[in-house]
Amino acid sequence: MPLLFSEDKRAALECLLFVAGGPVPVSTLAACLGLSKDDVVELAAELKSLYDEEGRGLQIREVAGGYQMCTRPQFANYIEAFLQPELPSLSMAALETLAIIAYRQPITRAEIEYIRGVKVEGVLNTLLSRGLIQETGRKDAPGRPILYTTTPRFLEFLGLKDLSDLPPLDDAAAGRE
Amino acid sequence: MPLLFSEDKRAALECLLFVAGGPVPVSTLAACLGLSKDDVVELAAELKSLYDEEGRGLQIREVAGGYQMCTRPQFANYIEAFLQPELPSLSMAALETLAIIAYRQPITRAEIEYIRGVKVEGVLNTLLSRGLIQETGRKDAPGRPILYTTTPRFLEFLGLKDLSDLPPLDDAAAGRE
Amino acid sequence: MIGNIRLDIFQGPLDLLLTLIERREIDIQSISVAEVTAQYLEYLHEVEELNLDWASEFLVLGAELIALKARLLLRYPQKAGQEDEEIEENLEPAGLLAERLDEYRRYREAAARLGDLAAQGARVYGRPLDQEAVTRALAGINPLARVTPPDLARAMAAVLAKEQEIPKQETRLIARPALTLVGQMRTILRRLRQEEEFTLVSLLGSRPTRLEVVLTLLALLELARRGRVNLFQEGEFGDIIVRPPSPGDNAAVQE
Repeated sequence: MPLLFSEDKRAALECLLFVAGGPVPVSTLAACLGLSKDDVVELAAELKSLYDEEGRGLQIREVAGGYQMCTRPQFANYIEAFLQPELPSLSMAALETLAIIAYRQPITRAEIEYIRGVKVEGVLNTLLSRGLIQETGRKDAPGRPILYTTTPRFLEFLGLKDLSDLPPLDDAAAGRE
Repeated sequence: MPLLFSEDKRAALECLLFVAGGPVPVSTLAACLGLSKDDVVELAAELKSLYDEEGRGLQIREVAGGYQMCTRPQFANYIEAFLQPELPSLSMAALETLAIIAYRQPITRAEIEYIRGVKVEGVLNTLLSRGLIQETGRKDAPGRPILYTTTPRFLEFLGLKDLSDLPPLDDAAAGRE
Repeated sequence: MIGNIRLDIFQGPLDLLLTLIERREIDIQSISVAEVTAQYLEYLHEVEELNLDWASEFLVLGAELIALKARLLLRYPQKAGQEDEEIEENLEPAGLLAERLDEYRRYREAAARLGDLAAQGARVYGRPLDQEAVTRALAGINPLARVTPPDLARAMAAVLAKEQEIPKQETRLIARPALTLVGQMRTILRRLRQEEEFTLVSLLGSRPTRLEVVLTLLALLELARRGRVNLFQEGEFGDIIVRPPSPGDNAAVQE
């Protein structure tokens, strides 16, 4: 197979994704490699297919608006044995609140509380401290309440490319069957 | 080539070296993978040869009783370009302090603070960590305070032959108008 | 009878209500408020220990349901020949409840799907930023990249100029200046009436305290925010220049 780019640039891309510690935007990669964004996308696809060969533990993932080098899920057990298990998984209350913010952002605390029918202050603090949501300005309404949106970390957490990648929200009619 | 171990274990080893962020002792790897140390050594050799194929940016290195996944040296430029924006440029306070040390060296912290009229401890640490100044002995005065001078790197960065190459201060004062 | 009831397995009153409805396989759109209210209240009765802190939200919804039921009971015996429209109007609160429940149900289901994604995501590991690489990269970086020897000389000259303004004395009385944010703002506005432009540095004394610098900067930022001054800087390390707002920037320039 003829290579579209020098192997050098592909290897350099591999290095950048390795040292980065998280998803890297295409624009950053393009600037560092001295390539156009289109070239980076093509190069990343090449690297991805290289990593998709059999017997590999790592993968190149398109996530949170960029590319990330990460492990494949089937080896999680080995990694957990190595790194001590870290954060507990999210409670149902936290997930419900996160879902409302994800689909309705930007949204205020009062609006979330109306939908869930319960106070959500504690849950919001959990989500904020986990870096899954952020405060982004204030709503132009009485009391100027804080507006919440999800973060890039949220996309990474769920393995989503962007917000349009969220599972569709069931509409009322279809859902009842 | 027949595989000596299941590809699974090799991929798991790859995952462990990836997430570790540094060298991992053979004994740790053996414990996490449920293998003997000899098996780990053999498995690591397999992985290493896989990474030594052409066009790869990463390598498996044998270091200090263990293994490490790291980048190949020839891609250092790209990585530097990538990590560079992490560094803030020098503040005005740092530049002024550096100027005082350059023109008045060797000089103590108290003397710098007297001239600038503010505390300079934080700024001194920045300059030290960036390799622009160094501690060179102590002044023969009460408390035996540390003396600071500029480093050879400082001259190198400014493109100066030696300290006598610094612009004379009178000119600069005149140039102020 | 349900027996061994616990409230804490529910995410809130809406979750409980929805669970009761689903258990009976009723369509949300045709909830019989009377039936659901009875069930809901029966459920709350069965709860062994009501922790009021936590149960208050459940009780509020219970009260809403009773109010709803009462309203419907009072108005149901309609006179013959009354318009359907009016009946629908009476049903509206029930319709609102159904809508609210349905919206909640959609997010509850979405939450379950996000939970699945998160569980998958938790099995994928990235890697922290490579500190070793950062250290190596720093070693090759020129921290003085945009600084020239004349910059350094100018910085020194500025320091010396400031230093010469004050006679050096071994001891001196230091009176703590009564600095306030409002005072600094007034000083700046006064200066602005006398001079077309001046620098931030010129606002400070010859050996400003940290407090003075901070208050002056805050005063400038506050005035800039209110559109009373414009701030300029020619380049990196350049003086910060204060000018009056250009005409048309802001109507409320009067003090």
